[in-house]
Amino acid sequence: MSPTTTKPETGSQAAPTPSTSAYAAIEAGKPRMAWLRGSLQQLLAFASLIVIVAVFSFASPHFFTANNLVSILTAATVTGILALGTTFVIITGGIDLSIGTGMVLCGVMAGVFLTYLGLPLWAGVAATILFGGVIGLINGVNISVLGIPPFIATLGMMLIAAGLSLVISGTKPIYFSETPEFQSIMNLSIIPGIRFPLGVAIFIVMIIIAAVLLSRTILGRYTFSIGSNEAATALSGVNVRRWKIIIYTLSGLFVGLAGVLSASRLSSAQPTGGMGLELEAIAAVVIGGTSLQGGKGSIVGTVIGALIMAVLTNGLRIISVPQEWQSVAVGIVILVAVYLDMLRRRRA
Amino acid sequence: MSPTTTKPETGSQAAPTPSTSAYAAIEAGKPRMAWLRGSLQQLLAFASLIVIVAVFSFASPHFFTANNLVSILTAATVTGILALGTTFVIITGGIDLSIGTGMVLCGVMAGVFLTYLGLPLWAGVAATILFGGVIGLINGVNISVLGIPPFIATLGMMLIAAGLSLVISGTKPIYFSETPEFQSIMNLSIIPGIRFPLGVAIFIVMIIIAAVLLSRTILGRYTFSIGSNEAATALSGVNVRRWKIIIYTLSGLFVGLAGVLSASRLSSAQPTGGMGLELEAIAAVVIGGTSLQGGKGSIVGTVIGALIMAVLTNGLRIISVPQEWQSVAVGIVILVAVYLDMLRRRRA
Amino acid sequence: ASDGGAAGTEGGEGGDKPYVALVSKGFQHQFWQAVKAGAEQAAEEFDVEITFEGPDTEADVDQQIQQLQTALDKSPAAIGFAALDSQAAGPLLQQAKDSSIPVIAFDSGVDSDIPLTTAATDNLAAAAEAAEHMAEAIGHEGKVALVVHDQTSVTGQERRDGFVEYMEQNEPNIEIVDIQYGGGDQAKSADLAKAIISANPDLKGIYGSNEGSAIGVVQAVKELGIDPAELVVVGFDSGKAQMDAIRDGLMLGAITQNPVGIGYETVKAAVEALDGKELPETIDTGFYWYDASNIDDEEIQAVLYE
Amino acid sequence: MTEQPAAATPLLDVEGVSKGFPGVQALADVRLELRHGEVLALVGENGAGKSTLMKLLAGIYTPDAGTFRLNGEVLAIEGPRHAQELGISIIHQEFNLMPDLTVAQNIFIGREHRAGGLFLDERALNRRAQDLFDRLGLALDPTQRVEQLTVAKQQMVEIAKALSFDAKVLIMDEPTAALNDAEVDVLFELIGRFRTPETGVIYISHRMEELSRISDRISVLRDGRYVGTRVTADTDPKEVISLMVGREIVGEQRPAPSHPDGEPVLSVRGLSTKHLLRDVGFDVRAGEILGFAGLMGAGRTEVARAIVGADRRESGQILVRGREVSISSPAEAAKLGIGYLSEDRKQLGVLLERSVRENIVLSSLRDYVSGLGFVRDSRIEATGRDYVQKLRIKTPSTAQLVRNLSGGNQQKVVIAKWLAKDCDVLIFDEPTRGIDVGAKEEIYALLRQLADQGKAIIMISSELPEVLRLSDRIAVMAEGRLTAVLDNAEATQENLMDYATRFSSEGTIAS
Ligand SMILES: Nc1ncnc2c1ncn2[C@@H]1O[C@H](COP(=O)(O)OP(=O)(O)OP(=O)(O)O)[C@@H](O)[C@H]1O
Ligand SMILES: Nc1ncnc2c1ncn2[C@@H]1O[C@H](COP(=O)(O)OP(=O)(O)OP(=O)(O)O)[C@@H](O)[C@H]1O
Ligand SMILES: [Mg+2]
Ligand SMILES: [Mg+2]
Repeated sequence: MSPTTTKPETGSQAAPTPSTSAYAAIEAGKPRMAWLRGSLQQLLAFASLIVIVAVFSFASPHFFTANNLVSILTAATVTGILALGTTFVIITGGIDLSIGTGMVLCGVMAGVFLTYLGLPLWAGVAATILFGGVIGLINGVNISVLGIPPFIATLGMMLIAAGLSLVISGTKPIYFSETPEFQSIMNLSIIPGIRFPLGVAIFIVMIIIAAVLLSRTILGRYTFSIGSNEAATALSGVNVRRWKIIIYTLSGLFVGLAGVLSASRLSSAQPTGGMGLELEAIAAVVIGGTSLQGGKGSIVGTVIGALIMAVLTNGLRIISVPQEWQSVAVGIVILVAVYLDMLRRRRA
Repeated sequence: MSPTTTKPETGSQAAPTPSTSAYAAIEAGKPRMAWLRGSLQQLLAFASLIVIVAVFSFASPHFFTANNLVSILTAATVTGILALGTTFVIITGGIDLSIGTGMVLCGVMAGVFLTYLGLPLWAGVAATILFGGVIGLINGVNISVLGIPPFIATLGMMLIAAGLSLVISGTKPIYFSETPEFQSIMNLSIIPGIRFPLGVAIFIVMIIIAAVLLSRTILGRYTFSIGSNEAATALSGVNVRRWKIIIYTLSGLFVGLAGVLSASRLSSAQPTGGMGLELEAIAAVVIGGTSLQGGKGSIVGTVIGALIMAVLTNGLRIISVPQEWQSVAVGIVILVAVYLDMLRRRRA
Repeated sequence: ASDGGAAGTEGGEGGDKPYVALVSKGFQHQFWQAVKAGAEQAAEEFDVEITFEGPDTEADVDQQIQQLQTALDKSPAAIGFAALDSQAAGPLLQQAKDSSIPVIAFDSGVDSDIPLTTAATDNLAAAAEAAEHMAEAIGHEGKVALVVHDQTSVTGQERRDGFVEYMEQNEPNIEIVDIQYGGGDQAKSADLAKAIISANPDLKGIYGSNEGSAIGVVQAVKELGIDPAELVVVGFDSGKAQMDAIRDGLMLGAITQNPVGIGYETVKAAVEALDGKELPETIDTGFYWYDASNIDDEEIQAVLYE
Repeated sequence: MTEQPAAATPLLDVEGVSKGFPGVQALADVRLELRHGEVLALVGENGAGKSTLMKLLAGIYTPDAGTFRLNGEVLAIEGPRHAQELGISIIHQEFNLMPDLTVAQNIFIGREHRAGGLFLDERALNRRAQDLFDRLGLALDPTQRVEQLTVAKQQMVEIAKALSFDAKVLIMDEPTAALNDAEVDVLFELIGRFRTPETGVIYISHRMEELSRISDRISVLRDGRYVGTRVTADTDPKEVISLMVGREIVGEQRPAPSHPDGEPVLSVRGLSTKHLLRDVGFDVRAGEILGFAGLMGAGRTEVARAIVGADRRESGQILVRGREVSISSPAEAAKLGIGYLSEDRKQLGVLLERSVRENIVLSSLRDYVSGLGFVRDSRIEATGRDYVQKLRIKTPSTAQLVRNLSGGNQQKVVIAKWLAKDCDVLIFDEPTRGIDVGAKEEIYALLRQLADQGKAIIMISSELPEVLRLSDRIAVMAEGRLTAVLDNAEATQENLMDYATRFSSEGTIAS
């Protein structure tokens, strides 16, 4: 990271040595503008995304169409929402491996609330999101009060959630037969003409909420402080323990929402899967420039990261790259995009 | 981790402060004994393992039998070897997500070397292990020279390896028809009477090699030093860049060996799978007390972590816990085991 | 050699009933749950104890081998096994033979002479039948694509190849434009079906090779708002979503196997083997094409599962 | 080795050196001359460029312009290792230690003993370290892990490491900031022994009284420029200070003990901790500054941490305005109006990767939140700018990352953080660590002003003159016990030292 360092030895992130000055130079100045400027910088990282989009558009006439772009956004929605919540966790220096199977469990709970218990739509949806919050709360308590390292605490939760999904559902999908409108949460077309699904609109709203939370509220400030130096933050009189619980709970709420949307999309709560989704979401966060060491990151970056992943997957399919080559291509593009982004920052 | 810290706020890993005094009390003393004492302390963590074994032995007469214990060791071998290599990487503060699919790719390459190219057994095995080293080398260069964060660099490699396995194998398993003795690498029974496979013996040898490397060689010293403070290590004139490449390469060699053993065990190179294995291996490392923040860890711990995972999986199957409950149980036991271990250290 | 546990009445699970361990290719999916249900039904009928286990994904050969190993360590009276890779299981099957534990293969053949019999669906023929119905529905010409659940498993390959070979041999005017693999995950299959449809606006039909793939394709058609008359979807297996899609006209029809029958026949064969009866080489459990016209027939309803 | 250079050739010659960072010209056309066998003191205000210059010499930065000569030969310093090979050894202002390694492993990192290729000979390494400590007269345990050492001991490790090189030029960047008088004596003796006709020492410090004891000449930097050099014997602190700051600083002498009978705001009764503290009890009254003196490891920091709940108390009561309170975390302490400024700036003080203003408002962030939970950035900026001016924090803007500030300016940021929060009781642990003379006076004035506003202040300091200068009353600790609480009037350096060594059977550092 540390861009202008002249020492040859300290390549990577872990080097807390002098001079992250380029960043500083950009950041310096009136505080009112800081957010905008931060975003602009991210918009430069946007460059990778633009290039990828341009290449695919050139390669296939079917890529850059309204319908296909909406398909990409739809594909990005669920992972993207998971990634938004987990951005907060990662900025504190933590990690959340339970988001994938946690989401599946939330989907199952949506089925329980709406189909088995027959709650009205709004109540079932709210209960599901809150249930996600409870998963996050438990993670937060395990990490913050019991002191279990985040990786282990959320790994345990990942396994527990995976199992409970099967147990609660009886290893069968639950259908939303009582509330057929449930599926419109994700699928309802909200713009006449093109099929712009409500779920994508919800994703966009969540992006805005997450961005505001992270950059303009006390929660966001403490998120960065804790990730920057947890011990110093605690000694400054911040109730780090409580804030960490809040942050994991917040991530859990996003998981709950993702569970609602994915179940809504499939009109059913599928009790399996979810494993591996956490890596996808974390990858989106990290590709977006958020550091796993904590203290650095942004929502804009996460969104770009999620889009890069979704565009790559879609585009490679559109141009019919044989599937066994697709993951090779995704791997290489991720490496190159991140490398170029680092070069740019270093030069800036 | 900082085990004995009494500061409440800085529960988790981030607090590299004074007053880890109890720990100090245990560790202080003659250097000759340090290794033994470190191990003893780990052997206390062994307690969790013993308890788990005791519970299963009580629950089923089929658990504590020579054959089943060997089965457990066999099941632990491949993940365990991956975990050994990745322990080094994690102690430097890095991570290696490519070990799972990398291992699969190495298995496929074993098929290519032995079946397609018809190399003699020893040469094919050596070539496969070296191929693993090359994967690690590429990771190391990406991280150390290009400065790509370890998570991204190895995530990219994970995808690339997954794709290449399919491409190279033509999406079909490769069988070792030219070298039927290949399967004895893992399966050969070396103790008459019980089925004690050669693979397990190889695992034990690798444990010893890894332990010596980590605790008694300059490589191990720099591994800890880099993880403890990369910038200061570089300032002290250590060629951090080179050592990081070496450490990732080492991890790659372990991946290569794991690839040989898993292909040998299955008498075939399976081109799919491997995804998720990296989490298992990392979990073993972290359950064993190695911190993802770097600087702290041990091989004994990793072995115990791997055994805890293997015993749990096997024991739950032996006592016929319904499969959907198995992952719930594993999740809970991991949480409890790590929590108790932390309590113990805090009290000690 | 393993400690005791020779064939006969000694159950590994403590009780007096014979214990039959079933190791399948999965356990989470509806299909496997139906197999399990059939096995349990037979267990009750023939008064044996069973366990049913399978790996988390059908790519996880290693996990299956471990489950088979554990099953063997429990000294069962008989084993039912659906191999992900026959050769990979070779040494363990040999071990079972050495311990005189009879092995019954199910779902797909085990490429070995150890299993006494195989209870399975002929996937190649089943996929060919799906292709035949597809060809008819699109008027024997145009582009079609496949969304397959798995690239490397025998079932995945057979259901792909059966379809492809039928088209190649019998339908010169039908072009297969794309084959993609979605791992049987519905959302992923939906996303990739959408990409296929976007890339081939004149596509006439898509075939989904298992429940998750087929429902994913239906989901894609729904999300893209395509007129079902213009894009023919055929599927495989059953499940409520697929049955609903057929009733709603979003899907032309699907092939269903007889999973309950597979499970039932496997346990039954195991019991017969324990009783020393002669077994046929294969037990074909059959498959059926169902669509809006026959979905409510009694014969079909018997093999469908929700 | 080349021929002994002519007497006129300096050991180290720095000429026309410039170095800029974005927004800051840290050094402009600086010159410096270190002669054979001398100790050259380098002084200047916080942010004057001292550390930057030394980092250039250590090969950490490359200069924008200028030349370095060692014994007349032009140096092209390629990196830290190269600098060491050239004979330049440096003790950085901020520690560069590996907390998870042992003392011996830290000192010889990169120079390990190997028994046959790859294998380490840990025993030889420890023996070598022990030899070094014996030679230097330091009481360090080679096998102890560095993370268990106090700040002062970590400093001694850095010193031992620097001296373990066969260096010609030894650079010490504020080595005494974390040391008390006894330890400083040990250090000076070491410097005395290091100094030979072939070697030289560059010594950076803000403690004026040290300069006359140790240095031969004093060079002064101001705002990144070279101001001049004086022979120590021919100058006095007053002149040096005026060269440094370009104006005169008048520090008043001892305070008139003020508010002797304010009500006790914080009372501590029978405080003990598992490892060290035994039955510590005292009161701090509104309007007073209670100084804490003691040797390293006496337990002053531990008292403070135990009060605010950063460490667990074994027994004891804390009373705020006479009412017993239960404090189990610094957050609860802060809620009760008790703030603690820690002595370990880098680990426990600043958020290095965050901006100056964010650090300043960290403790008081709740005051900058609107009803809806939104943070008011314009008010944060105003506060940040206010303290940057008040404490003269040298930074291009309040958005600068704290990492890019000089050590002393980072310390000012930490102080500002607690000044910005309205606390009734403030516990300052080594608040002036690394702060220049001028700024010290300003901080003293601020502390006094806070006391005058009715706050109760505890000030832990290893500098006896500072304790004497500022405190209304002085508590002295030794080996975890309170040995005396003296009125300022009855306190002298001598009797403070006397109480501080009450129990001590052995010196902590010197052996
Ligand atoms: N992590 C630790 N492990 C072991 N002992 C410790 C630890 N931290 C502090 N100590 C010991 O506790 C005692 C009290 O240290 P403390 O920092 O409170 O002293 P102090 O009076 O503030 O001195 P100074 O700050 O000058 O070192 C010392 O003897 C120190 O060695
Ligand atoms: N990496 C950097 N990026 C930006 N500015 C820097 C950087 N390093 C130092 N500076 C600035 O250069 C100036 C000189 O800093 P330096 O650390 O040399 O001061 P100093 O004289 O050592 O001060 P102190 O007495 O406080 O240690 C300061 O204004 C500091 O903010
Ligand atoms: Mg400095
Ligand atoms: Mg102290």
